Amino acid sequence: MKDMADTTDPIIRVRNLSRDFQVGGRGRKRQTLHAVSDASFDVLPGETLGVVGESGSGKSTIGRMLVGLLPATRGEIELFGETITGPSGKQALAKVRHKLQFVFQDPHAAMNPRMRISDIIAEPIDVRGGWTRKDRADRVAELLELVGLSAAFADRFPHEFSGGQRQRIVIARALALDPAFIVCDEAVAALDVSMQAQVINLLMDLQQRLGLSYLFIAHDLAVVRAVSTRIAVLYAGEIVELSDKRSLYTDPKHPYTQALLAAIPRPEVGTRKPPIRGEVPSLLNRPPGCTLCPRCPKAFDRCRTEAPALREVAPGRKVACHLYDGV
Amino acid sequence: MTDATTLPAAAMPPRSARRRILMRRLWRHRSFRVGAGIVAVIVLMAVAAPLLSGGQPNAMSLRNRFAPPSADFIFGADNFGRDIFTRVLYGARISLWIGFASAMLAAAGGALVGMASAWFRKLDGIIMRIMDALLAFPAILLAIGINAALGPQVSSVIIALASAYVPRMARIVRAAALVVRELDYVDAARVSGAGAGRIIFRHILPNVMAPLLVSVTFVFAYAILAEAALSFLGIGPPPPHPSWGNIIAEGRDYSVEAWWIMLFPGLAISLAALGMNLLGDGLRDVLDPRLKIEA
Amino acid sequence: MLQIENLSVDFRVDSGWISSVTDVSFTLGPRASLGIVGESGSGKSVTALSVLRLHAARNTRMRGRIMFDGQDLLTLPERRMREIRGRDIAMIFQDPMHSLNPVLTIGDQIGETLRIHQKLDAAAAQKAAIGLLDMVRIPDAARRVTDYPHQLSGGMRQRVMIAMAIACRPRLLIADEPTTALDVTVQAQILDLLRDLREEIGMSVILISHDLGLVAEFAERVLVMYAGELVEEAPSLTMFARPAHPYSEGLLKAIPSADEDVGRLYAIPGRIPDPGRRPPGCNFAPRCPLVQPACTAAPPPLATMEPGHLIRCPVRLAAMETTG
Amino acid sequence: MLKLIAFRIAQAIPVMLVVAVLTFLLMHLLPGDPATIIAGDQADQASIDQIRRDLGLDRPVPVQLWHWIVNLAQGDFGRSLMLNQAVADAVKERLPVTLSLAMLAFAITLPFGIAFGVIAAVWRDTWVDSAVMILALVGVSVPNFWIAILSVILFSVTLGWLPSAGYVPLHDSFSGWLASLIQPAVVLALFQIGYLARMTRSAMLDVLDQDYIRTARAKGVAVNTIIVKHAFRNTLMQVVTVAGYILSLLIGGSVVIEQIFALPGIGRLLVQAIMARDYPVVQGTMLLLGFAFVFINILIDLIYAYVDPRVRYD
Amino acid sequence: QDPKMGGTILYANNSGPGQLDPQMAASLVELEVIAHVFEPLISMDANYDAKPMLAESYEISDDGKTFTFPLRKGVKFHDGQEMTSADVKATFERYAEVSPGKATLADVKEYRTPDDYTFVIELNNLNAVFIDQLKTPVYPFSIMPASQRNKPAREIDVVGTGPFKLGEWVKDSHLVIEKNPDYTPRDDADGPDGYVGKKEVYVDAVRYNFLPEANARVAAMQTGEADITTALPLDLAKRLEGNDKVTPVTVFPYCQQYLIVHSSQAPTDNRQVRQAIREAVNVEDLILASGEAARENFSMVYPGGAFFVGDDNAGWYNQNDPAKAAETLKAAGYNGEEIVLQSNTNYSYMRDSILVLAEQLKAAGMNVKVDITDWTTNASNMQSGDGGWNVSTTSFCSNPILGPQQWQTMIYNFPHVENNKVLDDAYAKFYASLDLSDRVAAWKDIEAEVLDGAYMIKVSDRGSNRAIANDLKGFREFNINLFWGMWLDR
Ligand SMILES: Nc1ncnc2c1ncn2[C@@H]1O[C@H](COP(=O)(O)OP(=O)(O)OP(=O)(O)O)[C@@H](O)[C@H]1O
Ligand SMILES: Nc1ncnc2c1ncn2[C@@H]1O[C@H](COP(=O)(O)OP(=O)(O)OP(=O)(O)O)[C@@H](O)[C@H]1O
Ligand SMILES: [Mg+2]
Ligand SMILES: [Mg+2]
Repeated sequence: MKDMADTTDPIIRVRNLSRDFQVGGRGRKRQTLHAVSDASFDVLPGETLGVVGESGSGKSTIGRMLVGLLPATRGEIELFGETITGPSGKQALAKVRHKLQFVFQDPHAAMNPRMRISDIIAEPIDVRGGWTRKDRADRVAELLELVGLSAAFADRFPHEFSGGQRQRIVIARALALDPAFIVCDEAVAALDVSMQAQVINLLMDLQQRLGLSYLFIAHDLAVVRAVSTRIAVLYAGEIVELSDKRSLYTDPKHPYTQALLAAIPRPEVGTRKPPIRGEVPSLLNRPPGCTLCPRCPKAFDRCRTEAPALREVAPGRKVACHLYDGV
Repeated sequence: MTDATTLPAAAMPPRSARRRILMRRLWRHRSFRVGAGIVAVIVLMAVAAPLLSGGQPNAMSLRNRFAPPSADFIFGADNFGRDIFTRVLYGARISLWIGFASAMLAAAGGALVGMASAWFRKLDGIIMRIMDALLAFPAILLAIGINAALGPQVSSVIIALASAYVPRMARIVRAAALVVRELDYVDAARVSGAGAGRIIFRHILPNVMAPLLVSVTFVFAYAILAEAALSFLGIGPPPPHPSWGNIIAEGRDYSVEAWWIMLFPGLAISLAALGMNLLGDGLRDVLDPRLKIEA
Repeated sequence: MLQIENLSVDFRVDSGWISSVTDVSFTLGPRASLGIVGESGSGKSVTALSVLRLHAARNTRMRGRIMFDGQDLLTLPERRMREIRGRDIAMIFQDPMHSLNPVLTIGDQIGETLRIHQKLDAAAAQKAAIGLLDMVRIPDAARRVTDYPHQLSGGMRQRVMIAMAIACRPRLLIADEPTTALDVTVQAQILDLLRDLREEIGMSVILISHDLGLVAEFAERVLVMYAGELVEEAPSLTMFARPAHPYSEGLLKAIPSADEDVGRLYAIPGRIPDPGRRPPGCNFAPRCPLVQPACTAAPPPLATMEPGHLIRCPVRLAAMETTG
Repeated sequence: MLKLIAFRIAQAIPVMLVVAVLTFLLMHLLPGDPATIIAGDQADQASIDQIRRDLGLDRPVPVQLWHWIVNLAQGDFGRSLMLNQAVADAVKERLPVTLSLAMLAFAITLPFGIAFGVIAAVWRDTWVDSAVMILALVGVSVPNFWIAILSVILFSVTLGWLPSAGYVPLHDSFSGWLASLIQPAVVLALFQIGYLARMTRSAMLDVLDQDYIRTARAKGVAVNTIIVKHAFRNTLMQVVTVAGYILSLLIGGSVVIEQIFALPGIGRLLVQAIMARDYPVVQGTMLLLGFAFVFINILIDLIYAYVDPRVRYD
Repeated sequence: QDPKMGGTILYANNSGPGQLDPQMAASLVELEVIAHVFEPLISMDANYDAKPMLAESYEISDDGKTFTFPLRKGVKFHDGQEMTSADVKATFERYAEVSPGKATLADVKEYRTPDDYTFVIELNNLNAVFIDQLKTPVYPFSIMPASQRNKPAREIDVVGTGPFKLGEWVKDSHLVIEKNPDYTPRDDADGPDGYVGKKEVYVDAVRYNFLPEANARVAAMQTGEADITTALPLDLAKRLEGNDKVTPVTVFPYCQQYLIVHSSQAPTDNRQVRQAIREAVNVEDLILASGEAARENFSMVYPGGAFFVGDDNAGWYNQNDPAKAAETLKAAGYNGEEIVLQSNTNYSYMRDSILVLAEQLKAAGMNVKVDITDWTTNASNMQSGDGGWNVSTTSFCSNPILGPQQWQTMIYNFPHVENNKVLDDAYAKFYASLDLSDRVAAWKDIEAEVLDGAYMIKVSDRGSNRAIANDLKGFREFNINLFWGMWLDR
């Protein structure tokens, strides 16, 4: 798996992607919120890129931009060789749309409560058009089987299912047109561990069978470890570390990554290390230097004045931290 | 897959049962029941008017001018000696039709405009300003204008009333649609490549149905009343059409001496409005998934 | 301090009444910490809400007793109940997105508890609110206190909920998934805060969570719920070291590990039964690896396996007895 | 804020122009000739033609339209055909009447409508709810001119408490003003109260089911505080919307009420002008109403931002 | 009983004037105010005969072409200026330019003002009825100051010589006329006499309140908010019966109601079809349904008038014979063509008459369509002949009083008479003869032709229902309410 990263062309190439929001108003002056700044990464065929980071660090924003739900402010997204940002982005997006899918955090909210399961699952098919009724019905049945649900459920409505089942229905919809890339935004956060395991297993099975790629967004580092090939750590809208899974967990480089891993609660162990203090800086007024600097135990002078760039510190590992400049 | 679930099929109600459940929810709802009952009776009376009354609604007998309610004239007679009972019965046909048709037209127009302006944000400003302007058009001017263009007839009144209510419905639908458009399943549809038409009709419309339906029942009641007001100003359905509004408007000079002329159609209007509003309340509650309905 | 005896909660649905929580009993002393875990939909939140009697009265039926300070909360008049809420017992709700009033500033919402129960004036309440926001590690508290909920990130909202709940330093805090929206670093800080309060004011905490790691770390005792019933109760260490009920076992087995790479994750096969149609015998029987004919005949009782360790599984109990 | 208002008004101007043109065309589409009305039925055709010439009605409609717009651009709304008065003056004279009536009716509608709606929602599905809602329904389901006629017979003729008709300007006497308006205002309000009450109830029901109400209960907040502070505040969006409609309806003037109570208001002016084909007055009044409605809607949107911090404008 | 001075009469009127230029005034509400504020040279007495008002007297030359009016001296306009012949001349000159009634002056050769107090009109041709034309209450020849000479139509300053002057006027709300303290009544009469006579004003003012709703007017009378009201539907007026503070009265003559039959619109361009309609009419029912106080009268003039020709023309009235109508229809070759009855919603008596008529015509086998529009459309259609109508209805108020010369426009105009030799000849005869009996004979032919040819079908003489507070004294029955000579006994 790891070797593939070197030999295969990425299906997704993201360069210097940024997204600003205009906030404020009501007497106060408008302000620009930098939700995502200068993110660059690739996704290879058949891999899962895990995305972790503090709440509000821009994970969902990146995911939404990747499938065209949100236009980028700056930067470039290339999907399957088509650049979907910029002036001709719309047409480009239309060409590759059927290869993209998005699994929302809350499966209940992501299904129209007034549509039958069959219609929900077949929505991408219906949009595409050109299917006979029988083909469509067969495909729906096939998809239901694929996610481990009985084809007899096709006529029911979303509210008649449990959380785990709903999550699987949303995944079935995402698979309807054999996409090559799926963004999973907190797809398992609300489930208990057993149900969570069911869904994760399903995703991994599908990846193996169909060669899918995922962008997997989650808070739970254990879950991320279970599904990801590589992991990007986000902090205040910036990618601070990008690494393959094993190295990241065994040898976290960036101080924030280290703090995250140290803070994982474990049922077996009784204690965890004291967490780093302080709060994420406001995305409105960025300090001039490294964004983590006020909270970083290892910060030094340079951190306060100069923002570190994301650079390769080892094969397949990138970190944005002045500590590793010499390496 | 080890975890493929197989549960007894009975665990989840099949489609027809769902409809039955909905009907039962409706039926259990007290005000829906009462409202539906009232409306049903009025509709029945309108349909069965020829059976319930032998007379013709416009048949005059000036001998019986202002005959008070009696065995011959259950609701009394008007200044032409026309039987108010017969007129009210036949009037139900016109008034209910006016209420129904203008409510439906207003709903359709309002839904289209409201959803379009919620979805196409660029058009929103201009569409809503046009709606503001349309609000400024008094139903009266529309009624007169449309009367002039199409000739004085019931359908002119309907079109006038419908156009007067479109902007209001549009605002209600727009408000609801603005909420729906931000929901995840709309984004999900967009990811699936759905275009504006599909999103509007497949996703937004069904989910703004609840406020729309409730408003429709409001408009229904309003339209009947508005028809009466138009008749009062002499621009309702052309006489001798026995619409309820016309009967009342024609009886207003005799409001004290021959109170029955106004009273009975007035009661009919009140009853129909009451029925529709109760029905609307019921629909509102039943479409509210949080509500459990007491038996 | 808190003693729940045979609590059952039924809800009205279209087809009649469904039972959501059946026959739950447990006790909680001062300065105690109790974790509740279990499958999604197993009745954890419902149990918690029952303590404060926050269910919609018309659609809910509660039986049993909830004794707090010697009085039964289920029969207390609403006025007396109101005095207890927020002052003696406070709750952190599961869903911070929807549990804050969107049109009131967070300072107002936090300060309100103090104004009601400690009769503070507006200015004092505001000051206290700032202090509380500081306590839950919201930076720049003095400025943020006038923010509205929508101006905060999900994690911050969750912390506002926490600040609100601890405002009056209640003797019992019910925390329903208090940290789902928080990343692990902030989560750890919040746990520290709750621990401090326990020490300081003797506050008892009921912690409801899917995050078993969190529960293990924080709670002294753990309850496991399945399909509306308590299936196991044990001290935290016992529970995570040697769970006795097959459901608890499955649950622990399903926890993904952050420390090693595994292939496939374990998941308990099958699905939680519908609340309307529970199996005649043990609720877990259809999914249980140890199932025996007796299990499907009659509902098993909750029995003491060893002091302080109760399970609802006759099979395991029997096995225990024979081996022990 | 000012920029927003200016923008909205600027946005409204072309629309109003379209309205004006449509009104113009609609009016000229109507059969019936103002000249015959002015001349009276004893006049011969020659005199009617002369009047038509004098008033410029003999010119082709597009030319008339053009002249009207050119004058409008110079702030001249034209002269009434019937009233022998500048349109601007005619409108100015009647505006206080309609405004007085509208404001009074609104001032009655608002507290009652809201109170009824809130009460019904809080006591949902009890007899209180039914009683209040049926009361509210009476207002929505009885033709208001009928109520007006009966009310006059009761309060003016039988009891002699209130004048039966006519308008007393505010600057003449406050009590006279109030006495002349209270009856029509209440009759008007009766209808609107029902509407507002039902919408308020519906909105309150939605809010009372929300999780944050449970949060407030968990804090030990008293029921009344919950209703007013936590629940009602959240319905304000919808209540303001409905109140806005009501206000715009009232400003439009209730022709029927103005006629029965002989109030020289905008509504009556408009209807009379329509009936008499007094084109300039109809057009001028429509423009005024149009702007009033745009203004009210701007106001509503601004209030939105005030009552609901989530509302933003970009 | 001696009149008491002072007080304000509250008059609940159904609508208010739009303007007060006498030369443009045709509607009753305008004329009612104008009659108090302005005065003409010649006007009508209580019997509707011509009498001098601002003229001291008048003199007609033997050739019937020159009319000399010595003017009263010391008559002051409300602005304080004395009225002179220059004002009179200016008034007439303006009238000839702006008034819809200017046809009356079409034949004027010249106006002369030999001195300040003499005014002379010279015509080109003999006109025996010129004085009768000058007394017209519609578009009255009210004298205005010369300063108004060039004011455009309807835009004059309301300054007259009348016993009242215009006070506060709020359109659509109310209008006040105040006593003119400088007014000098004519002293050659004992008291008020129609529009003329000795006009003494006892009250300080009269306030016209405009209450469009008849219900509101009745209520105002009941509550004492009005001392006098008018235009009450008959059935509503009954509500005031038995009230000890108010007396309802019905004033005759007031107006005459006719069915107007369009004679150049198929199928009523067929004389026999029109006659069939006439034969089918049941007047009693029409009257009953109209809800108006009305008397049956076959004639186009009031009984007792100079032109009332007796029963000779009575045969076409109230025939009420559907069977005969059906026969006539057959003879006419009527084949079920649609007959459109048009009326309006503004005047309920018109609408109700047409609704009853529709039933009567149906009973006679006609294919009837009722078309109810608003008054403006209805009136314009009657005037222009457009709108596809066959039968409509309206009332004539001044024409029956004033005589054949004033009837002429209406007789030709509304039924849209084309090429009727009988009428043309008769009218030629009417103007050509100086002899009254010739003129009466000519009128008899005219009336016969109109009624027989069913251009117009007489319905009734309508009365006017009014109500007067019992403490309002001095009320005189007249076709409009005149407030001089009235006082409040309080
Ligand atoms: N529509 C928007 N308008 C304004 N700000 C926004 C909008 N959407 C997101 N943001 C802001 O952008 C930042 C990143 O948001 P995003 O949803 O991507 O965070 P996240 O990493 O997914 O957080 P979480 O873990 O809580 O889901 C946040 O500060 C958020 O407040
Ligand atoms: N108001 C209600 N009406 C009807 N059923 C309800 C209501 N509230 C909860 N339930 C049902 O009661 C059961 C227990 O719900 P509860 O919220 O306690 O689950 P939970 O254990 O907290 O789950 P989660 O981990 O997902 O929060 C569920 O089946 C739920 O559907
Ligand atoms: Mg997110
Ligand atoms: Mg829960």
